[in-house]
Amino acid sequence: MTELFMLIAAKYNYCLYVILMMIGLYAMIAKNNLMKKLVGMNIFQTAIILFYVSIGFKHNATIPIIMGDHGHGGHGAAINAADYMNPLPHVLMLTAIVVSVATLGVAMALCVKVYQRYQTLEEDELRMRLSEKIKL
Amino acid sequence: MKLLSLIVVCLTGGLLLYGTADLPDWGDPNAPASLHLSNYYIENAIRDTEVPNLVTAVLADYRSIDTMLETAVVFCAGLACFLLLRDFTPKKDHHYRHVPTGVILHVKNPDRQVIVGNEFEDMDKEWLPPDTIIKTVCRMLIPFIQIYALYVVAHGDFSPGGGFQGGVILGSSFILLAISYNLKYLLKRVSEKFLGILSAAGVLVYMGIGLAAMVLGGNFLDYEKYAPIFGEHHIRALGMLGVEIGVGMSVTAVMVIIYINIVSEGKHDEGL
Amino acid sequence: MYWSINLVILIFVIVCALGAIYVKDLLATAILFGAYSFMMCLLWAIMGAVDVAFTEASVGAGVSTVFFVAAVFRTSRRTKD
Amino acid sequence: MIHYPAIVVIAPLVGALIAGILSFVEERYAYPAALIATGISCAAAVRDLIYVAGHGPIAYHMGGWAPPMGIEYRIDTLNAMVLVLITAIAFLNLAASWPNIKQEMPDRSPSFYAMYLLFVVGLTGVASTGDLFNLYVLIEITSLSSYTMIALGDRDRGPISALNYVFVGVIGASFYLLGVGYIYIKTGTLNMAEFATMIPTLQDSTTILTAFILCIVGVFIKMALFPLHVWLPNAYSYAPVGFARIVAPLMTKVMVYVMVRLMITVFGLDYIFIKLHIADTLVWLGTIAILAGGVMALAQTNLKKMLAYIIVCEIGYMVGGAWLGNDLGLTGAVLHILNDGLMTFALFLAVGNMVYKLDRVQIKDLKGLFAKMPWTMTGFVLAAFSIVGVPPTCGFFSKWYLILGAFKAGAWHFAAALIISSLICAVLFFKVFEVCFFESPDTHDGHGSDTHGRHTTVAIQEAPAISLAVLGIAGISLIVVGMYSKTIVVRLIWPLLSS
Amino acid sequence: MEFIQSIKPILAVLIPLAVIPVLVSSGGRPNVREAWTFIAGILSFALVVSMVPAVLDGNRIGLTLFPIAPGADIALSVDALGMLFALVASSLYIITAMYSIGYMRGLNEHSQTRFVAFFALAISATIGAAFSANLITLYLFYEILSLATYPLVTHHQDEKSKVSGRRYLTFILGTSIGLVLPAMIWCYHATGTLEFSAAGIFTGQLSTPSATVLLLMFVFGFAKAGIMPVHTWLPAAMVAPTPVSALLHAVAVVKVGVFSIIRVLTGIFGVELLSSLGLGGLVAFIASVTILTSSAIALSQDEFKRRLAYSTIGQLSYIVLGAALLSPKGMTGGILHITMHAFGKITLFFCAGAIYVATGKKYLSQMVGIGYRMPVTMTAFLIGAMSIIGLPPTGGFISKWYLVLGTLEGDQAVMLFVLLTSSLLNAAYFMPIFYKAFFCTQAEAMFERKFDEAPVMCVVPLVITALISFIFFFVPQPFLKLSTLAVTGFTGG
Repeated sequence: MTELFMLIAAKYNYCLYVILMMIGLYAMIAKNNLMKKLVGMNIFQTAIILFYVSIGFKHNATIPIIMGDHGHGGHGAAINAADYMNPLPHVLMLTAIVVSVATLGVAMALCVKVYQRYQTLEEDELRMRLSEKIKL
Repeated sequence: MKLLSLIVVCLTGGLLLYGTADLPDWGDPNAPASLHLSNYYIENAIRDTEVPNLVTAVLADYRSIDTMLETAVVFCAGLACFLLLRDFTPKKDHHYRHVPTGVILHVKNPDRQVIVGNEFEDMDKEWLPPDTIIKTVCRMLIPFIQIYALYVVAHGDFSPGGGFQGGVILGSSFILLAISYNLKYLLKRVSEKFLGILSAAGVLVYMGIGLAAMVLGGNFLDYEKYAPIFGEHHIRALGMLGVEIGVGMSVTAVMVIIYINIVSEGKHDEGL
Repeated sequence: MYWSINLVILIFVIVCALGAIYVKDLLATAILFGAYSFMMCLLWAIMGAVDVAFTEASVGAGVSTVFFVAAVFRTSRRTKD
Repeated sequence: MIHYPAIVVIAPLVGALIAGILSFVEERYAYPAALIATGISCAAAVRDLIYVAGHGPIAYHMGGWAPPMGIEYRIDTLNAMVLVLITAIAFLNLAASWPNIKQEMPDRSPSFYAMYLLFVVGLTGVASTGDLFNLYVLIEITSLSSYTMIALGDRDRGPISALNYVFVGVIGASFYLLGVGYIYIKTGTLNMAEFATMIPTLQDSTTILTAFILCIVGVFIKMALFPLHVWLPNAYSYAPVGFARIVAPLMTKVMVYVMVRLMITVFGLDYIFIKLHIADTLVWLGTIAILAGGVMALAQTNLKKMLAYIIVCEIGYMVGGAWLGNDLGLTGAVLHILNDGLMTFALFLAVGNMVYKLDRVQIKDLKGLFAKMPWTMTGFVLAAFSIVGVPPTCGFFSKWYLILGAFKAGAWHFAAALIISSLICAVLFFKVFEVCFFESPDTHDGHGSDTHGRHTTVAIQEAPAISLAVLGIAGISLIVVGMYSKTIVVRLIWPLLSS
Repeated sequence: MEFIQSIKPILAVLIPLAVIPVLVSSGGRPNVREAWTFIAGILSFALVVSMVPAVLDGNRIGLTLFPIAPGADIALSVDALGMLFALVASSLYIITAMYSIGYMRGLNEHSQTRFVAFFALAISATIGAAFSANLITLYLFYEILSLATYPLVTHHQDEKSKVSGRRYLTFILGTSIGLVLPAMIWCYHATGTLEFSAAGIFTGQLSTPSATVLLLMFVFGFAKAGIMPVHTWLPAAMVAPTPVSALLHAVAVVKVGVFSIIRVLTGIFGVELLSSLGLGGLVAFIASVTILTSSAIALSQDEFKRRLAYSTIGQLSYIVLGAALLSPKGMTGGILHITMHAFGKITLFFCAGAIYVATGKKYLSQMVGIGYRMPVTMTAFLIGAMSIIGLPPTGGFISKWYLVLGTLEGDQAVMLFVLLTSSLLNAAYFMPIFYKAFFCTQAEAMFERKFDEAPVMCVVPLVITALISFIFFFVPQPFLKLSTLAVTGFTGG
């Protein structure tokens, strides 16, 4: 029991990310309104980003910008890797954020286009319209 | 449907939790993730690239092709919005407002148009004059925003920031202009053509730097090869600055393009 | 102490996410989503990912929200769910 | 120092940007620019293939940083082959689809070319990168451009099917990204080759297992394996012809390539087949996919839809073959990537020509097509035979290896499914041929003739010459590739598997 | 017995193929088109003939074209059996080409260009099948032949031909993909090779049940051989124009079927294996059932071509039976019967076609007293019928004779009984036609007694074939020599 608790205490925020992701995923799959789906999509992606960022986190380390005399010229005392956060996940997530916003833009353009054509963003109504179109 | 999706979601969540079971503890300095590559970066980035901001160093130098491709993604998004939404069909009927008096003309016949100048200004049907306070505040605010954006772009090597952040801020300053005045006012200053070319040119700058390095005998995006021209000192930092500027240009343009196309359904009228 | 703040903000984030999904007014959704992004950016700042936080602040909390508002302005504001 | 691996990816990107600029400046030069860009990239890919076949793999260090610090583009025989396929199809299709694009989107074709090239960039990059995260970015480029171009197709259905594709695609890509995250958190590297060296020590880690499952599921979603295929038929059949012709042959195949890459290079066959016991399940999945795809294809009345479901069926071939767990099955799967790409390309070229003339391809609209478009139909028939698996077309030979692999693995159900699907495809295509052959465009009752007097020669209305020429090239390549399949297998595929 | 590298075989295959574009391009000018057909036919026939001496000396001629998988190449090699079949096919192609001119123009059929083009394709595939060095090559040409024949069968493009075309495909393609392909891959999986060899490719890694299953898959898989119950495509395919029925459904296609079965029996399994497992009897039994049933059905057919079709089914099973007897004489007879039946049956089909062209009559009941109107045709018919029945002085007698000897050699009295009964049945369904044609009273005659033959281009070919099958009785060479050679090759003598 206790070690389970310890496990959760050590990993609690991984669990929370998972919860967040699942919220997003659920919205993406189950919501009826396309905008809501988009929001879900973004929540999902940000949750993943959160997961990555927390990979990069280290206890008692500072942000990955070299301080002091290393900063210029870079010929100072040797740098202790434990003092700085892991920069790689941050880099990856910069990319991921930009990708997600690009996706968001395209998806919204599509939403607007769909709305122009069918005057609704509710999936069930869209399905209805389409089936009508097929009949006539 | 809802039930099915719930099941799917629970399955995925369960899988993920199962995976977390043997993850290293949160923030553990000795997690493999924080040892292997990151240590190399932290310890050698300064020596390799002379850029204190590790993130920028990794982003724009070690993994520069990634960054180039994501800039391409951004460009792709802008192009997508243009392709999807832009429609060139002219408006049926025009509304003009006589500026001094505020009288509104409604011209039904598309080929009879009023010369838009100081006397008359073009406008849409649902149009309310922008609020003066907002106008003035934004007019005073926007230059500072833009200066700051440029700073963020330029100073990305030494402090948080870089092409994306700066570009987004710059772009949002234009968007703010479009909101506080109206879209036409923005498009008078930055034409769609300019934005389109800028968005492509940004990526092209990035690639140009890479290709030039290739021409100079190195691999793609190998900034070292510029040393003969610009000198050894801070050569990689210079290269990074160059690509950051490229990214900034592209991102700025694309943000504005996406906004104007979405908000006006590609008609480029007053919009929001 | 990192993790207490961290936890609090995480809870906030989750609340914002749920709100953004369950609110029936899309404009409110957009604003809640902006809040969500901002909380997220705070979280990352705490975790020392300053660049990511910066980007999220400008992209997520800033531009994305504007896009949402613009899209909502061009489409419908009400929704059934 | 050879730069071809970089040029293959960069040339289309430069072309895309230039076309993007030209679309605002001088529209009429956009098309030549695009054509030249794809041509260069194709030439570079061929050069790659020749070099790799001779000298072994190329590792190109982007930015001059050796992996794992930097990103390497690693070209071995497998992806050299895939790259040639991609770039050649991109080039040929661009040449062939010019009339269709002009016909479908007269006002915005230049920006369409830019988008098209971005798509090619994504595909070539996916096929050549050696870095797990870079792969994700490239997948996203591919997906974004394909969302856009699909939405440009059918005025009513295009945007909706594209939007569904967006949601599915994002889920797939995000799963893959998560998988990469799990890999990274466990190993601290993103380089495929280096990860492959670490995997033996991590055999029992649940995290790695999760990572594997996430990556594979993400790829499955992207490649539309049977239960996850729902997005594909609409997306492909409502896309504009100029794009459908490239996305249908390439998108799914490239994703299959990614799967094979994950299996061979990243996780390693030992881990997959010895440690994990999911191979049989996946072979069954492939079997089901084959049968389900075939059966659903039987139900279609629209030619494009029918072909889309045939693609679903073919995906089953490749997945099943790859997971048979013996060299023959894997050989068949890899060979089928190439062959199926060619076959589908030829099929969609022919369909595109039909659309150009008829603009509706409900099967009942195809009456008397043999008389009306003899050359197009010749190509169509050839490609159809290749799908059915009639020698000497290339479809037969990959099927040959697949069935051999199934025999060797004792997966009788898979072999049976392959045979049955060939029969189903035969039925499908001869259903179409009968309409085109027996029913003349003027008689609407569908009843054939009683007098020979009816057989008045119908005026030939063929597609533009360039499309026909490309169709001819594709058709010939079907036979040539079939005839040289042993060379391909021995020179290109087996070196890879043996290593 | 050495192996001669030569491109002659592939040339013989390619020439009819290469002429197709010319045919298509000269579609506007029929005479040029037919001229090209003749040139192609004569050329390939000459090539085949030019290889005869070498083969008679017991050599094999051939070359490997494309390696497609280890142990399975696309390769051609000419041996006695293949040579015999190729001779028959290519020689009859010329004659049929002549006949089809008369027939098609006589009825001014539509789209004759398509017709001749696919005809050339079909014959090229047939020669290729005859020269195949291994099973996969054989399968390749078999499939090409099946698909090339479809537009010929459904030439009229009406509802009837649509239906029969469907049946044709269902049986031919379905069996070849559904049975032959897996069987072939099974063989390859078990042995790693598909080359035909007299000793067979299986070296003891085949248990009796699996061997039986495999054999049945092959026998029923090559549905072109018309073994019951996969025979029904053949009567259906009779909707095709008569030249097609004549060359393809009396000679090329169906013979490719039996040819493939013989190849499998002798080249894949090998005579020793079959006799040691006692599987020859099984095949012989299946064949004999087919023989009797089909002959019985043929009695009840009123449409001329359908009766011929059922007779063909029976005769094909003769060949299979002969091969399945596994005794030298019997196999000789079976192989020889390929030739004899080919010439005899094609004569009969020509007659049917000639009658249709001249009078438009399809049904036997309408042909009473036709002998006086078309004496030449009916005389030829008599000779052909005798050859099929196996009466001297016609070639058919020789092959039947060897078959009978074979049954005696293997003292299988049952098979002997089958042979004799079916010969009686043959006589029973052919002779009345001839009888009604000539010996009928003025009253029941349906045609006035004036000489009015079909167009000369129709008549000449059938006269030629009739004469040939007459001559075979006296000079059965080189075919007899070829078949004995082939058999010695198989029995490893």
